[in-house]
Amino acid sequence: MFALAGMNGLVIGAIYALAALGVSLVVGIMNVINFAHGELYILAGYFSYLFANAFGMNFALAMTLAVALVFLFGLLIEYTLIRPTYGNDMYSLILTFILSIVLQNAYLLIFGPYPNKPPNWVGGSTLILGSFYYGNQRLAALIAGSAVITLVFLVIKKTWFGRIIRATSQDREMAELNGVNTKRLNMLSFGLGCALAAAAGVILAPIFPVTPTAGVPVALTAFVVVVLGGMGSLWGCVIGGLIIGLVENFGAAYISTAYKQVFSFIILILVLLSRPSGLFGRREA
Amino acid sequence: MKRKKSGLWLFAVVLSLVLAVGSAWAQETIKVGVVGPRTGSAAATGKAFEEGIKLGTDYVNAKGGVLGKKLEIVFEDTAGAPDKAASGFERLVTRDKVVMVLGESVSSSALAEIEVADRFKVPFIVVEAWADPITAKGYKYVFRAGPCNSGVVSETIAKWVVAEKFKRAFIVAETSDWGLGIAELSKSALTKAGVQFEAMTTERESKDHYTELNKIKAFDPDVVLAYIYGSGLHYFVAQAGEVKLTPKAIILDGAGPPSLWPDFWKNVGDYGNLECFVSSMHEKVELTKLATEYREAYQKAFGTPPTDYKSRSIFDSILIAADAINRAGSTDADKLVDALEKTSLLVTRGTVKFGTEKGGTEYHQWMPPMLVIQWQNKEQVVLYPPEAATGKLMR
Amino acid sequence: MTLLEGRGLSKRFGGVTALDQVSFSVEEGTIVALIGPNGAGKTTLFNLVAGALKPDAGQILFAGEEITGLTANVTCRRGLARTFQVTRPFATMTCLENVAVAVVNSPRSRANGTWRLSAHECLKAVGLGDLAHIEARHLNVVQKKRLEIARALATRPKLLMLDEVLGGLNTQEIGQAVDFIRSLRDEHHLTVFWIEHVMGAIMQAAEKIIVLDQGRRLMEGSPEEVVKDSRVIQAYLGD
Amino acid sequence: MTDRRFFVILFVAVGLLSLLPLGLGVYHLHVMIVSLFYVMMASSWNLLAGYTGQVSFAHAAFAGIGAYTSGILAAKFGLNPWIGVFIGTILAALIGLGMGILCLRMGGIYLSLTTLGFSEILRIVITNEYEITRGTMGLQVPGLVADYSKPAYFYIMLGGAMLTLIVLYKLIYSDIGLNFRAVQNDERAAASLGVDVVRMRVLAFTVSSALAGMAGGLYGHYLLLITPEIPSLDQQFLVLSMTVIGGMGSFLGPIIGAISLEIFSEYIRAYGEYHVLVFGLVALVVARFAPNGLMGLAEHRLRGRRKASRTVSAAAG
Repeated sequence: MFALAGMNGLVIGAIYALAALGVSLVVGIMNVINFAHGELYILAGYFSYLFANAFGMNFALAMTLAVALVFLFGLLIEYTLIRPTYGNDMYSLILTFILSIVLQNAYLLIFGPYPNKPPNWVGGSTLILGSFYYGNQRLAALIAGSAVITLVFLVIKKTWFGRIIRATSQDREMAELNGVNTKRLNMLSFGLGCALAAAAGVILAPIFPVTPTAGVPVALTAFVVVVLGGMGSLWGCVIGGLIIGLVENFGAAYISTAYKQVFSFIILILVLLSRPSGLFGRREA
Repeated sequence: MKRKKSGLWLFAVVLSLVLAVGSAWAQETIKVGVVGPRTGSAAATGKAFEEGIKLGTDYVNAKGGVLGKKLEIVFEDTAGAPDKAASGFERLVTRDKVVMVLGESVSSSALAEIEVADRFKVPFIVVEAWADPITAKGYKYVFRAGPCNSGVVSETIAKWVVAEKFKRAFIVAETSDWGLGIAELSKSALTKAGVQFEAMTTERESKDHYTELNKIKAFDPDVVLAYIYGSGLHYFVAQAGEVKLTPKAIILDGAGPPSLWPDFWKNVGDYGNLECFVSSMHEKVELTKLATEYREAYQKAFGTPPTDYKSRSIFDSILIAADAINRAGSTDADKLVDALEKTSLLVTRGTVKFGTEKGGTEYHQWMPPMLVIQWQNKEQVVLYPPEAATGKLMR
Repeated sequence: MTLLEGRGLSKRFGGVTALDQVSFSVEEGTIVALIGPNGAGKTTLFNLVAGALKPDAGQILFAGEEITGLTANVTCRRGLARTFQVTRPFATMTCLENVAVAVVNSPRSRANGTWRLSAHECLKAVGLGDLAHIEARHLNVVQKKRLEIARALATRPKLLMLDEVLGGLNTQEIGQAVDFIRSLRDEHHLTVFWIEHVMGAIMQAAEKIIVLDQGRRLMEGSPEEVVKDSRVIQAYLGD
Repeated sequence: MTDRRFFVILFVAVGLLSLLPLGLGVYHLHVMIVSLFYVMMASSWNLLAGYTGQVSFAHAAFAGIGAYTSGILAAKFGLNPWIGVFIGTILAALIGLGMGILCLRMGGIYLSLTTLGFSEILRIVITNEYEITRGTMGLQVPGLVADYSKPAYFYIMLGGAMLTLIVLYKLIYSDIGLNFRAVQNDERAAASLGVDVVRMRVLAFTVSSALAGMAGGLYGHYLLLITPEIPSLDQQFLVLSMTVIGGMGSFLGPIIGAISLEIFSEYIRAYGEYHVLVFGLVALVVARFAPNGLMGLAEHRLRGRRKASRTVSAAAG
């Protein structure tokens, strides 16, 4: 049971980290919390389902296309909803909250209440450490999730685009003075944030099929991870995601399955009481 | 400045309300309400209801309607939530002025609705909500033309477990009136039958069952009685396969429809093979001519054969309602109750007769026969009862 | 007597040192100016004193008591009022309400009568008496600066900290403003601590000038001493 | 602006409304009762979002605390529901106070996320402790009046709404209300003028939580059935939309928003499953293009000419 909880914690934690990275990126650069993050995660799941099952595309192609489309949708959301309210972070929160409810109901209308599941990439399961069987799809998700996270880190640390992102999230005014087109950067990073939600969505959809409201707990956990790790800290997301994933699964295994989400909230509150800016947050906002 | 206009605003609101009041149209149809979840996690049942409603009204109106008028069904979405169910039921009665209400598939919602039915004195035929207290409470206006938990357990599930000679069973139940109720009944039935068992509860919306499944696997059961409604069951079955709980153990879906929903196979993959479920409908086990007619009508209307048996259940209830209204010769609630109590009507699932003895689940209850069916290479094979069986359990 | 004193104040933002070991003093009843090129750390110093930021090192004393690290609302109640370089009016509130916020929270002005009257007086004092019922967002930049001063005065401060209040004024208006600030000192016995870029005004009004450059205190002295100092000239003109 | 005018208008409005049971049928009276619940919820949420700039997602959760406290006490321990509602209100206030102290120091987004987390925890606890709360199955509770009667409940809810509005009015049009608005406009400037920003927020949060608790308690005993729907995010969505559409930060906005949207949503219910979608889209459009809601639009039209002349004089001065 111990090894299983650890394994589950890793897989789920990696996906949480991925979903949280998108939130964190947007918070760091724009100081905007996208409440509809979970609905974009679900949207990507629907797209990959649609392309793979209805149009018969190869699953990898379907996933890439799904992420790209959600990226574009993210740009659209930024342009129509976020940009006009820029600077009023409360108002963008309200707008994206309403958006999330609208999307949930739109999905219900378009895709119906049934869970929709894109095809598995691999079938069967593997005996881990001689003690339990673990679904191969979950192992694949762990690998894919880690790969995307690594890619994000490479982009942020190594590329020119990443440098601009880091500079802007450090000091917005300074970046503006140095000629960064923050309008375009906002749009791009919002889209990227959505694309990361989408990446998490397409990776997890074969394991947990998508339903119209399935994005809510994902978004909630992503927010918890972001606050836990420290607003805008990318390492915080990874560590926070893994912590939450492990805490939830060990809690479920040894204390109570039903309360597993509560454990992560409790951890969050404890951390905030002792370190209000999160594990990796900068003290001075 | 703002408050200066407030009087004006409020006056306008009051006025618009008063205008809205005078909206009682002359009745050219007789309205019967149907409640069921059209949104939420059990929304698929609402869809099945809508199909059954279409066929049911067409059938009744083709045979002359009710009291010389056309029968009109007003559907109210209850979203699988008791509060929406209660307010939706009330809306049917107070706004739409329906003479009778049918439907519901969620026990907790039905338990809220029967209170409203009792308060407003409106006959209510529960169709697919199984919790015993719905009829056991002994409300005069409440009937049930469908399975009840105790009936399903004692007549079907427990007998099947014994017949298949299962030695160890595991009961997993969602925390709802249906799930908790049927789990308790299963426990006492299994105790009586001398079958070893353990039990746990789970959340209907839960998606990750790995931990629970490994706990179940540690018990090494022959059969898992899964009382989980909705897509939660799909996750449960798929993950049971991944952790290799199945195929050594057999899963019984204690509700039925989730194993028949269009996306079942997509969600569970090959792990759905050999899964068993409870149902009241099978192509080869049609007890009446009407059942065959229903299947043909359904095929004609929707282009596919019926899968979710709950569409047929609501169809039956519409026939029962129309019959009662016609025999009562009036839409008076008390007369309708009298007529319902004297019902003896052949519907798709057999002849309906409601129990009239107060003091138990049997009161105002008609229990249709239920089947245990197994998916064998995507074919439905009836396992139980033996007289209807079309094959043997595969393991 | 020294009203405000800073001892070895330091503040870093990330890797950048905004203030480095700055000490200074403001004597009661004087007008002290704080000058320096852009980015010298003037506003940061104000923020530390007013409690908007916490210093990384050093002490701040006000009227003989340590106020280091106290929050802005507490320093305000102690008698320290400030304006902001970029004005921060309560946009959706009227001018009168803007000032009233200061009045109702001041432990000193509370006692003497109703706040409406007192708020009106402050508005009149800065020449906004006619605009009392206009929402602050409709004001122009100069009016907004006046409103900030009115608000600061309404707290009945001992020390008034002004952050570039003369920006956008013409020569004649600058003269009036300087007279007004002097009158505050002379008639209301206020001490003024003043960041300003308009050197002429400072030369007229200030008793003492503190010069900051790159987060360090370059020098302090009388206006005459400051203009003659080669280091100051260098700091402003560059090498 | 004077107190007298407010009370005159309030009592005239209440007087008019109290005639409604004479003319309305059972169904429309029900719609009015629900509207009054939303008036209480939206108005008290507006105190937070509209007057101090804090977006709490736990307002429905506090209504849930009120409803479940009172409901459990009445259903399990036979306590008089009126006392139950009172205890529920106090408990909501205390939890609001505790949460306020815990997270209001950290400011805007933290409050939003913590309240979101709180309402999720509450949902999980209510769902899992079904032996006490009956979870999603719903807890049947006794009513506030012995014989179920719509007019009686209408008057009770009217009284509750009146009490809520009086408390809010007294608070908003006082020195404290002035501070609230200052905090909402600009925290830093407010602090520089001596406003204790954290205390103001905690105060607003506590009062608004208490009012939500009371509304939830009364509503639960009207429905006679308490479910996790009362403290749900969907409920929160309704309250938020009503406030935004009516006009955040205006006293009348949430009242207009609550009543008109509840009536509106009853009418569009005819479109079945689309009604939440329609509701959401309307809210989205209004929130995006008319951030001050219906009240903002109305004011804009009514004040347009007057304001133009004033702005000119302002510029001249």
